[in-house]
This record gives sequence, C-alpha cells and structure tokens, in this order.
Amino acid sequence: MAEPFEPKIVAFVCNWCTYAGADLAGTSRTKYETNVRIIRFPCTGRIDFMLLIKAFQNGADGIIVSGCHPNDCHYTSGNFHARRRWIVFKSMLDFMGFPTERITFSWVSAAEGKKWAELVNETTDSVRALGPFTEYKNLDFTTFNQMDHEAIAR
Amino acid sequence: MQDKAAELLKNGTVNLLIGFSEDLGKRPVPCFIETAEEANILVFNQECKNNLSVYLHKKEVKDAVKIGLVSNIATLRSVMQLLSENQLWSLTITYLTVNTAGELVVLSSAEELEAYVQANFPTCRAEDKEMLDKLNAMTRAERWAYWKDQLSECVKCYACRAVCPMCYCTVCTTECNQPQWIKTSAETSGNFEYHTMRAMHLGGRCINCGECGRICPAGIPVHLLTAQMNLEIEQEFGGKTGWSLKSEYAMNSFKPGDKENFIK
Amino acid sequence: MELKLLSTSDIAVFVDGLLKAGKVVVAPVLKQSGKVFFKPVQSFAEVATDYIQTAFSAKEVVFPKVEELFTYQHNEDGSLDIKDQLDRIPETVVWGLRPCDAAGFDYLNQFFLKENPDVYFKARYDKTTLVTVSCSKCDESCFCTSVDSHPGDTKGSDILLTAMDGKCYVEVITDNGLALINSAKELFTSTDTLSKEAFLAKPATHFSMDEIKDKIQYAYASAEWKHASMGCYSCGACAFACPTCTCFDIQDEGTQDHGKRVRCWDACGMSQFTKHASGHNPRNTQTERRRQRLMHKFKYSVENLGVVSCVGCGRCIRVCPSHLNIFENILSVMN
Amino acid sequence: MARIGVFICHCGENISATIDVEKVAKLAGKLSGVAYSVDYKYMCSDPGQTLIVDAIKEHKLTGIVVGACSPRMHEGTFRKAAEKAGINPYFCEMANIREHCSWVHPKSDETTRKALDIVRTMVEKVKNNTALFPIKVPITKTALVIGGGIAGIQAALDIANSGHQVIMVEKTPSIGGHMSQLSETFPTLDCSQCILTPRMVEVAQHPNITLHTFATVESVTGFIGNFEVDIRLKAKSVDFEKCTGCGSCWQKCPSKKIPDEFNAGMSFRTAIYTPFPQAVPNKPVIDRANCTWFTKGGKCGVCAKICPTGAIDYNTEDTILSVKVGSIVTATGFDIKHSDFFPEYGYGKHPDIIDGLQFERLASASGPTGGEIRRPSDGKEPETVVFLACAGSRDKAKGIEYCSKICCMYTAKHAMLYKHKNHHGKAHVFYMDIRSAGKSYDEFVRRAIEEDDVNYIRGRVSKIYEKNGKLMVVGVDTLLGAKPVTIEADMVVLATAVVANEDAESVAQKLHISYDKHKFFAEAHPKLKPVETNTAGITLAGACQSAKDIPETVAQASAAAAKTIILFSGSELTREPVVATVNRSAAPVFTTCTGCFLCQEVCPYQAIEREEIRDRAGNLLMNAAKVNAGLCQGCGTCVAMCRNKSIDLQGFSNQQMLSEVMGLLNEPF
Amino acid sequence: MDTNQYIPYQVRIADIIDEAPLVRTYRLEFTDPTANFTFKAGQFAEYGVFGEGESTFCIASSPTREGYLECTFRSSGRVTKALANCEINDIIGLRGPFGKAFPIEEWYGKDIVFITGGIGLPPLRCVIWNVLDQREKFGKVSIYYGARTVADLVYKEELDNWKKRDDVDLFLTVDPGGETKDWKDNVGFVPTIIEQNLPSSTNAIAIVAGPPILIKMSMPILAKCGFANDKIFTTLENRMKCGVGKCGHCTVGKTYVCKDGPVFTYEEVLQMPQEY
Repeated sequence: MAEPFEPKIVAFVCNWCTYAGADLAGTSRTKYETNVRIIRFPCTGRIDFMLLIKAFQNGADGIIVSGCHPNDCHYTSGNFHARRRWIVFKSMLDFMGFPTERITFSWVSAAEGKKWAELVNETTDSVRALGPFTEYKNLDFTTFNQMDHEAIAR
Repeated sequence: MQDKAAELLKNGTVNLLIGFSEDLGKRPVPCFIETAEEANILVFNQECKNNLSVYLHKKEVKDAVKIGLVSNIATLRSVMQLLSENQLWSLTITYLTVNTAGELVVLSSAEELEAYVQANFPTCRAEDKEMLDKLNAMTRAERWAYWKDQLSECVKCYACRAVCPMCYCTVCTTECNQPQWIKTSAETSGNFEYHTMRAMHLGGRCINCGECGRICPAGIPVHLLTAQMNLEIEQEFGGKTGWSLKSEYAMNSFKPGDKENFIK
Repeated sequence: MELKLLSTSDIAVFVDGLLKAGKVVVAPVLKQSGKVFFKPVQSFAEVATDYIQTAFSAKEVVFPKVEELFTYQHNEDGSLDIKDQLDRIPETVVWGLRPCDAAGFDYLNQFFLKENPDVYFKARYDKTTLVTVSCSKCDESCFCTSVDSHPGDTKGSDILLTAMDGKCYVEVITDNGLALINSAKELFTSTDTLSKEAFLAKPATHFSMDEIKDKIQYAYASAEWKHASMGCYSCGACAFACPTCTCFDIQDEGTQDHGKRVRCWDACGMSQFTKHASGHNPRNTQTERRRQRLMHKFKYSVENLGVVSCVGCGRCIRVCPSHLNIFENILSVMN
Repeated sequence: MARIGVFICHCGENISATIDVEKVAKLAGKLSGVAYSVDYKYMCSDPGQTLIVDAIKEHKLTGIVVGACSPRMHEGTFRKAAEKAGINPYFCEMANIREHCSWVHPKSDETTRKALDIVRTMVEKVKNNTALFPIKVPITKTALVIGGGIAGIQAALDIANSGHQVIMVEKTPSIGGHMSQLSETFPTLDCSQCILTPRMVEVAQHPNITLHTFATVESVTGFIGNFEVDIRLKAKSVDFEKCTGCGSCWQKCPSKKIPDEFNAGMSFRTAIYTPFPQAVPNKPVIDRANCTWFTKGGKCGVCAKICPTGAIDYNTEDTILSVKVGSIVTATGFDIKHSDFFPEYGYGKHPDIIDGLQFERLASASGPTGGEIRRPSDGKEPETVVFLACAGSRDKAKGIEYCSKICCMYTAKHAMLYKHKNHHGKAHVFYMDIRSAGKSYDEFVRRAIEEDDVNYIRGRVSKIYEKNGKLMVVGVDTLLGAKPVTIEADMVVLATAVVANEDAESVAQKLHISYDKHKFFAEAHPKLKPVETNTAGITLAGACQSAKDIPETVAQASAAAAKTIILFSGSELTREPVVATVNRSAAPVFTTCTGCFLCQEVCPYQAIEREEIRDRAGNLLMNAAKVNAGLCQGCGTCVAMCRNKSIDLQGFSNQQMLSEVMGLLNEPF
Repeated sequence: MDTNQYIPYQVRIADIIDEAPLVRTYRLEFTDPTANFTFKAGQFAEYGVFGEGESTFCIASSPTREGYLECTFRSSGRVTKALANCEINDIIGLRGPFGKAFPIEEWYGKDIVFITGGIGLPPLRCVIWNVLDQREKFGKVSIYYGARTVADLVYKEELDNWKKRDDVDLFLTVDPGGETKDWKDNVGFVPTIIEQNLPSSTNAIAIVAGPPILIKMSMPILAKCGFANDKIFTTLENRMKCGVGKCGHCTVGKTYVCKDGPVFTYEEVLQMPQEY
C-alpha cells in the first residue's frame, strides 16, 4: 500500500498582506496543512508569471498566489496590475489546455490569518484530489528521448 | 508603385526602400533597393504576406535613416504599435501601400498613417477565428493534447520570434542566462514555457499579422496563442493593438473594476 | 550490392515484422499541421506515402534536437556521480527517407566519425538502418542534381526502394541492409534488371559541383553576400531543417546539485552564435553569418572532408520565412 | 560555491517543540554551499547573536540564513549582527520556521521536512544575494507650504520654529483662510480672529518664512528632498515695497459694486482692495477682472493718482518664481456647497436662505452687519430661524455620501449665537443624527438644546417656499412618527456640505498625488500614514484631505510639520536599497533595455525616467529607462512587466527569486 | 569503444589565488588519482560548473611542473561567475586537453619575445614557465606585459620574480591613468613600450596574446622589427562549446579554432577570414 499522495504547493505571496497574514496565523497558532511552502515577494506586482511556470516545471502540484485586497496594496496599485496579469495568464493557460485549477489566486490581508489557514487547507484538499501533476513533467521527453525510454522499458 | 518608388529614391526622400521582388519560382521575396534604377524589380500582390516592418529593427536599415516601406495593412498596423512603444524614433519612413480600391497610397507622416490604419483597420482573420472557435470548443484535455502534439515539433529555431516586428528586444529573455529563464533545449516543456512566455509578452501588443504561424517550419499555429490573447484582452479591457499612436497597452494599466471572480 | 523484388503488398508485412522484432521504426507521418515528420510508428498504417519532402530531415535519429550527454548528482558525502546514457539507444530502422537525406547521413557519418569520433552519434548511427525510397516527384525547391546526387542515388543508404509498375525494387547496398532483408527472407525474390531512370523525378539542375569548385574559391569577397543576406531574419529554420547542419550548443539543465548536460541544435545564423562573453562578436552581421553557412556547405566542408555538405533537399528554401533561396544565392555570389 | 552559515533557533520551545531542530541543522549543513550549520536556544539573544558573529568570522562565511521567526520580526536584528561581523548586512536572510511552520503544524517528520525546505529555499536565495548599500539622497532643507489657512499657518510655523526655511504660497491676497471668516469657534465660543490673527502676523514676521500671497503653484518636478517648484506670482499691480497700506486707494476706488468674497458675497468691495481689515499682508491688490482701467482700457487710474507713494503700477505682469524645496505640505483647504446647489430650496434664489459661511459673517463683529443678525433681504432681525444640518451631506442623490463632520457642531453654534443675539427669536434645527464626538462637543450641543432652548427636529426638509414674506419650511419630524411639520421662518441657514476646492484636481495632478472620487487628496495609508501621500516628501494638512474641524486640522498640520522636520533632521535621506535598477553595460551594448517605456505606466511613484544614451559626438544612440532611486519604493511591478528582464529589483532579483523556486522544488539528495 | 569526450574529469579546487579584480587562479587536482592527464603548453580545456555549464580557457600552468594544473579566468559570464563563486575543495568538471600546442621544441636556441596584455598573460604563462624551466635551451627571453591599471596586472608575485631574474627582460606597463603613486615601471600602451625597446628579430620567435586591439597594434611593429609572419605566434580565443571540432561555434571560415588552434602563426591567421 503506497502512502497517500501529498501535493507540493508553492505559495507566492506579497510581503505586506498575505505574508503578514500567514504570520498572524502563526502567532494565533491556527493549525493548517503542511504542504504549502511560502515564497515572499515585496508585492504581487513583482510576481513574474514565468516563476509560476518554472514552479510547475520543477514539480509543484499546486500554486497559491496571494496578496493585498484591492485598494490595500502597500504600493497602492501593485495588486491591480497583478490582477490584470492573472486574468490574462489564466485564460492563456486555459487556452493551452493547462489545468488552471491547480493555481489558486487569492486576497489575504494581514488580518486574515484564519482565511490564510483555510485557503491553504482548501487548496491542499483540492490539489490532493487532483492528484500529482504529471502532465507537465511528462512533457520533458521529446519524441526521440521517448524512443529511448521505450527501449529501456523493453 | 515602381515609379513612385523610383521617384522617392531619386529625390532623396528615401535612401533605402524595402519591398518585394520575385524569385525564380515567382515567389515574393523581400528586397532592399537603394537606387531608382532597381525599382523595376518591385512587385506587390496578394502573395506579399511578409510583414516587412520587422526589418526596421535591422542595423543596416537603421543606418539608412530615410526608409521607404512597401506595406500591407498588417505591416502598417505593426508600425503603429511600434511607434506607440517609442521605437523607430531614429527613422523617417514613407509608407507605400495599396488600398482596397487597388490604388497606390503613399503615407509620409505618422498622423497620415494613423488616419489610414484606423480607416482600414483589419478584423481578426477569418481562418484564425475559425481555428480559435474550434479550439475553444474543445475540452481542455483535448486542447492540452493538441498543443502538446503541436509544440513537440518545435525545434526552437525562433523563426516566430525573428519574423515578429514586436519582438525587437536586442537580447531576448530566451537569451538571458543569469538566470536562465527558458531552457535552451527544445524539449516540449521548454517549448511550452517559451511559447507561453512569448504569448504573454505579445498579448495586447501583437497585431495579428499571423506571420509567426505562417512561417513556422514545423507548421505550429503559434499565432493562435497571441490572437486568442488579443481577443481576451480586447473583451476584458478594451483597446485595440496598433490602433493609436499613443500607448494603449492593456497590460501596463488597470481598472479598479477589473474582474476578480476567479480570486478567492 | 544485391537487387531484389518485394511485392508492394508485402511492404506493410515487412515493416510490421520489423516492429514485431522489437526494432524502432521511424517513418514519415502526416500530422494535423499538414506537414510530414519522421516519427516512431507502431504500424505501417501510420506511414505517409504521398509527399515530396518531410518538414525536417531524418538526422534527428542520429543527432537528436536534444541529446542527453550525461546526468550528474552530488552525493551527501560531497562526491559526484556522472552517468551517460549510451546504453539506452535502441535498434532503429529509418523507413522511407529520400536519397538526399541518405546522402546527408553519409556526410554526418564523415563529419562526426572521421576525426575525434563522437560517441553519441556513433552509438546511434551503428544501430540505425536506412531504408531509402527514391523520388518520383519533386518541386522547384529540389536541386539534388546540382550537388552530385539524384533522385535514385544510393549514397548513404543501406537499402534503396524504388516502387514502380506494381513492384518494389530493393537495392541492398550494405551488409546492414542485407541483414535487414534476411530478417524476412521469404518476402523477397531475386531479380537482376532495374532501369529506374524513366520513373525518377527530374529536378531542375542549376549548376554542377565542377563549375562551382573553382569559382567558389573567390566567392568570399563577393559583394553579393549583402544582397543575399539582407532579407535574412537570422532565425535557425534553415539550419534546423537541414539534413547536414551539425552545429550544437551544450547546456546544463537542473540545479548545481543534480541535473543533466544536454546538447541541442544551434544555428550559425543566429546572432548570438559566435558572441563572446566580452560582448565582442566575430561575425556580427547577418552577411557574415549567412556567408559562413553557405561557404561551409559548398567550400569548407569540401576542403575539410572532401564532401559538399549540401544535398539539395531544398528544405532551407521551403522553410525560409523570407524565401531566401540557397542556389540562387550561390549562383549570385559566384558571378 | 559560497560559504553560507545556517543558524537554527529553538526559540525556547516555540520551534523545537514541533521541529527536530538538530536534524534540520544537521541536514542543512550538508547542503551545497553551506559551510557551517548550528542550532541554538535563542538566536536573537545576545549570546545567540555573538554566536553568529563569531561563526561568520571563524568560518569566513559569505552569507547567513537564520532559521527562526518572521523576518518582519528580527530581520533587522540579524542583519546588524552580520554587519557587526564584517559582512554586508544584505547577505543575511531569515527562514521563517516559526510563524510559518512550528506554530501552525503538529510535531511530525513532515513539519521538520518543511522547516528544512524553508531553510534550503533561503540558502538558495542568499547564495545569490549581492552586497547592497543604503541609498543616500541629498535634501534641500526648505519646505513648501501650499495654502495659507490655519493648516498652512500651523505647519509653516512649526517647521520654521524648528529652524528650517519655509516658503508659503497662498492664492488669495491674504493668508487666514476660512478660519478668518468665522465669528466664534465651537465648543468654546472664543473669537476666531482673536486667536488666528496673531498667528498670521507671526507668519508674516517670521525670519524663516517667505510668504507669497496672490500666488499659485505652477508645476512640481523632482522627488523627495529635491523638488523643483515653479510658483506663479500673480500681478498685484501694487508695488509692496512702496505701499504703506494706508488704504487711500481703495477708499477712492470708483468701482465699488464687487461682491466681497470675504463676506461670502453679502457685501461689496472695491476693485483695488485688501480682503479684510486684519489681512496679512495688509496691502491691496487690484482685481483686474473688475477694474475699469483694465476692463475699459486705460480709463480711470484714480488709485494711481491718489497713491501717496506711487506704488500703483498697472503694467506689472505675472512672474514665475522657481524654488528648490525638500518637502511639500499640502494645505489647500476646502470649499462648501452654496445654496444654489439645492433645487428644493429654490436654487439660492431667495436671499434669506443662506449657507453657514454667510451666517458666520452675519454673526461676525467684522461682518457686513457688524455682528448683528439681520436677514439679507431687508435687514430685519429674523424672529424665526431654521437651521438645516446635512444640507447635501450624506446624500447619495446629491453624490455626496460622506458626512461633512463639522456641520452638527457649527449648526449648534449658529443656533446658539442667534439666540444670544436675539433673545426672543426662535431657532429650529432639522437634523438627521447629531454627531458630536470630540472633546466637550456633545456638552456643547446639549447646552444649545437645554440652556438656549434651540428646537431640534429630527427629520429632513423636503422643500422651502415663500408665502407672504415668510419662508415656509416643510419637513417631517421622524421622532413623532414622521409627522409633517411646516415652520414659518424669516431666515433659513443651510449647513451645506464640505467639498474639495474646485482646483483640487489640478493641484493633485501638479503634485502627482492621488485623490479620491470627491477630489479630496488621498493619504498614503488610511491608518498608518494618514499624513503622507504616496508621493514621498509630500504631506497633507487640513481639509484638503477630508472635512475637518480646527483642532483636527491643527493637529494634522503639526504632524505634517513633524514629518518634514524628521526628513530635515539629517543632511541626507537614507533609504532601503530595495529598489529597481535598469541594467547598464559597456559600449556598444549599454543596456538591454529597448526603451519601450511600457514600464513607466505601472510605476505608482513616477520613479522611471527616460535616459538618452549618446556617443562622444553627442549623437543619440538609444533611449533607455532609468529608475530614480529616490522615488522608487521597491514594489517591483515594473520588473515583472519588463519583457526581457532589463529591470531587476535589488533584494528580490530574478536570480534570487528563481533560485528560491528551483531550490525549494529540487531536493538535493 | 572510443572515449567519450563529453564526460568531464572531476577536479577538486586545491588552492585559490585572487589575482586582480574579478580575476582568479585555481589550482586543481584530480579526484581520481589514476586519471592520466597530459597536456602541452598552449592547449586549453573546458572547465565546468555542474548546473551552470562550461567555459573555455587555456591551462595556465606548465607540463614541466607536474602534479597539478592551474587555470586563471576573469568572471564575466554565467559560468565564470559560478566558477568564481567556488571555494576550496569544491569539485568542478574538466574536459581536455584540447587543441594544438606551441611548437616549443622548434624554438630551441632561439630568442623568445612574449607580448601580452591584461588577461592575455595566463595562456602565455604556461609557455613562459616551459621556457624558463629549460632556460638553457633558449636564447634571449623578453616579456612585454601591460594592463589597464596596476590592479589589473595578474601574477604579481611572478612578475616580481621574473624582474629579479637577469636572464629575463621584463617590460611592465600600465595604460596612462592606470598607474599608482608607487608605480615605478612604464606607463603607456604595450605597443608603445615595444617601440621604445625594439626586440631583435634575428633568430627570434614572437608570441602575442591578448585583446584583439593589442594584437592588431603589435603586428606592424613586429613587422618593422623584421619578424616574418610565420615567426609570430598567437592564440585565438573564440567562443567554444565542445572543444573537439564539432559544435561549430569557434569556426573561422573552414578552421575550427578548437582543434586546428588555438595556437596559430600570424601567417595562418592572415589566411583566415578576419572573423575572430
């Protein structure tokens, strides 16, 4: 009996709201799933979509992107720009047939430690249900390497 | 057109004229004319699909400063977009094109250009629309399979980048190696990240000339990615690429009311 | 060199037999893009027959667009493991390539193995058998007859098939080829007469290598190079489609702890190809770069290996975004 | 590879209770590039920090990762420690294994593994850190105060008294603002001008304050510490050097029928005028729009003839004065809606329906009636006066949802003043709610109701019409079950809504500060930066930000002054080096930036500038973006925008962030 | 089975010397003592940091000093930066030796003139050592070396030693403006210094290495001294990937610098297209 699948989830969060929110979850000892790993950015505006792709390419099963609620951005408009980028990026991925439900976008303020915990739990559950994200990794064989692998299989 | 070109070259309005001639196989080939005498090799017809504006980034062309550009509407539109992105500032360009009535039109200022482009603004090409609808009608899994199959043939020759007038970066992200963003090898996942990135960088800037798709040696319809994004962006945020001389780039602006139904 | 006959209906039987025997069969396959690619097939049914030329050459079988040189892994004790993957490579039959592609293999063979033999190429090449099919059709891009070859040329092939008047003539050129035939003796009958010329395609001949040989010596200085290259977008399409272009790049993929070193196709036409870390670029303009490519095909490779490294398959002409035409360029720079 | 030190903190039991810290330290020690790794009970304690400092020295560490609490907690502490040990403080990163791990997960291998992941991620980051140095921006220690109302006056005096130069710009001919128009002030009913004028004089006489009245701000460029401001000095037509302020000119001026702004249009002034007797400076200017010399082309000229010192000069023109300032206090004040804003009350057609400011003038000793409350139409003493609170405020239909805040109080004051002056008169107040939060405010309202028996009616007034010389005020009393009430009044005072100045928008745009939909200027943060704007170096004071009463205004003005003084306390401004930079390299490349300038739009701080790159001969080679480190706040939105990664963010560079992702997802063994 | 030229040796960094800003020298030793690695003066190798890639430069130590290998490099690109981040005991990859060497044996009995600048010295140090270690076999040895600034001079200790030797004429110089207060040697560009102390070309060999500009400027002067083109040697440093004449990056016309070079006589260089 193989041990149950535990997804790797990477969270890209802004320093001023969500990171602080996660800190609050900590200081108030709110328990949540261990699957998430946080990477801290100054602002959601700084989050380069390439990093999301790289994360999936390197084995992330799910991704959380989160920052300040609209109008709360420490830099006034970073999250607005980010939101627009997400809208386009998401539909882009969807058009390429990419399972976008593996990315959770969210606003979590510095006061929403509880929301953060819930967000992580929900995401973890849904990604766990989706199973390991192999589609992307499997891309890594071009036809002729594929050939080699088949050969080994024999 | 030949006469006009000759005239422009003779009276010094233009030092270098970029247009089309024909090869032995009667296929249109971009040509570069410096003297009025050569003007007689010029041709312009439906087959002249190349977006010649991409040559405006070429050093040899920049050196010539006064450029004559034989253009189809897509070319003109891309020049509009380029101007709105503060490019081509060192050039004075005269545009030679043929309008729907089949008459020669000569545009010698950005304002004339803007007026002409807005008057003759192209719509999303029918064949593209058809393909897009087909793809959007698919289930996502089917789309994934489709692109996976297509992109597995990509060899990263970067022809799509080379023919794109909007890909004018002197050093492309694919060439940045500190850090290395894009895998150099043409493994399918690397191809995915390259084409996703390309589409993201061109969404809201691409002028849908379709060159990248037309010339792909592997026959990958890469132009659909940007075409789709342009549609999305137009619906969500409005604005048309290559429409106005002042920048209307959707991705560097925002509205407080942008949709966020997908954000938890 | 033996000559045999194979009834057209048995071709499928033969190929499927090879598959059953555990060989990887790489053959032309028509894809939704409308282009034909060399792909590993599972049955002969997948094989495309009606095409003039495949989008890319079959060189990928022996010189993949991405070749994994080795994997590396740092261990906890600080030591490092390096493993190459040479043992992975399967027995492969390339089915239905054109004589020009086969000629390409001939060149690749010389280039990779004559001096400093390349183990990766060798490992693949040694396990590869080339079953070529001579051409009955051609287009205006084909020009094999200009480069000392022709649509029925056996150069580089192990076996050359010519299907005409209901029969399939099998020219067995190498022992490799013979071995393949013998794996299904019963399908083949012997014959001694073959006159395929009438059947073969007749591509236009634009020049002959003899007239090039001396003129090309002076071509370098030609002013025409600028014209021949102004239209070039400096993409790698021609090089990647070319059956004889061998330039590659070596890259590490992964972290400093573990990953793999791969070599992947590169193209001498790309602006960064010769660029130094210092920013100095020996071949800074497209004129220089295109000249290097063409001169290499027609002059340098002849000087280095004694073979012209253009096989006239015409792919570079078909794929070129700005329709640059290699033989037109060659003609122009020589006069 | 680098030599990284990893320091895992137990935080007493806080971390070690759920995470196997020894194991984390041990495994971290095996990571490539990690030269030293240790765990300790309290890293932030003195011995803990000493441990770090010694380790850095002993093991020649090039960077450190402290696995402990949130960087928001102790990053500063450990960066100091790193600096103490002689390495650049920015080679210190914190792995948050407490808030993000030990406190939120149970004791388990998973939790320990996560802690190690977090540490490894930061190790990968710090490997790619670069030495950063605080950014120094020189400061011009002169403040510009825009607006000469009480807010501006207070801020100017505070700054000037701290020994710094102040330039004050006031658009009218005199400072004083709305406060100078007020009769008495709530809740103490002390005379407004009595407390204000001394301050006005102080401003005029202060050695550190340069006062420019009848002047406006033309343009603002530059950034914090280094603003360059053009001030338009409007032509006064009077040479203040020569003018003694004797007043003979305006006494003789023939055009006398100009509505007097100071008296809220309830009296007239002349074309050459000083706005009010205690004006500062107390010297006249010519209102060219209404002066016959200018309107009728060179006719009249009486004042010039009369002037004993020959100070009148019709030929003076507007001049632009350019000044360099280090900070700007915006105190441009507010305006109120006037009675013409209210159709239901007759669009201000009836002279006896007045607004609050007009009542102030009526009640003011220096006002048109010398302080006696007489109605404008016939100068009779009104026997019944109705006061309407919330005239326009808190009224969606009128597009003003907000509460104007001061009306409740001044309406109570008005009713009270009226009663004090007309003992037999009746005062009625229509109100929605009484908002009298503030020191002894509610007492003040109670006093109006109880001692001065002002009749408070809770309800709105639907319309006012005139009937045989009376104003019929029709409303409802919601406390009596919405019973309709009609009051025959002699005068109605509307406590009209406080609104932003009509030129607020253009001012904001000149200053590059943002403003809300009502054109009130926006503070940088609603709670924690109520005085700053999101343009560094520009602060807000008073009602230009939102409706405020005097004490609030003065408090904020002093706060703004304090911010300025803090800025001026050093000779240069030191800022965190977490800023964006556009790459530059040697010729012929110069930079990979293509000069598309699409990044300029996304910068909330206008920090991205254009640089022209020229060859020795001065020919323009290329345009490239350039980040002004003085303005950049380091959000990095431009970095994610830049297509070919020409912009990067120090401290969160592409290399660092990508390495984090790679490091996190690729376990080494 | 032929040897796989793409599999690197593993070498451990035994010592690190910081020569100049961004310039480091590594002393390398093989993790596998049985590795039999022999090379000749002038050959180069591919040095690799796993995960980052490989970079090409000459072997800076001399076969006459056995037991170790030294390389000197300036960190500029991705790989060299990664290399520069290495510490003692780190393992890096090494492929080689590649390319033709200097025909030192043919020079016995001749005068040797070394002309180099900046980071061009390392490739020559190998030859210089080689020559000095069998000093008696050669005639007069003179070294012209310059750098942008005093700080940019590499192998400072070595330079002092050579200076002390009376069987070596060392002409040190720094570009104008690059000198420091206590700088006693020449100030001026290398070619100028050569002009001031013209070497004799009779029975002499000149070896030039360094930035293209230096080579370009030196050639006419050497010609003036009467050096025949086939008596002038140089080493080209093109971009290389494979090192075995396959990848095509280093080609100059028909020449693969990696296997036909990097050592060329000036005569050979003149035969090539001027694309290096």
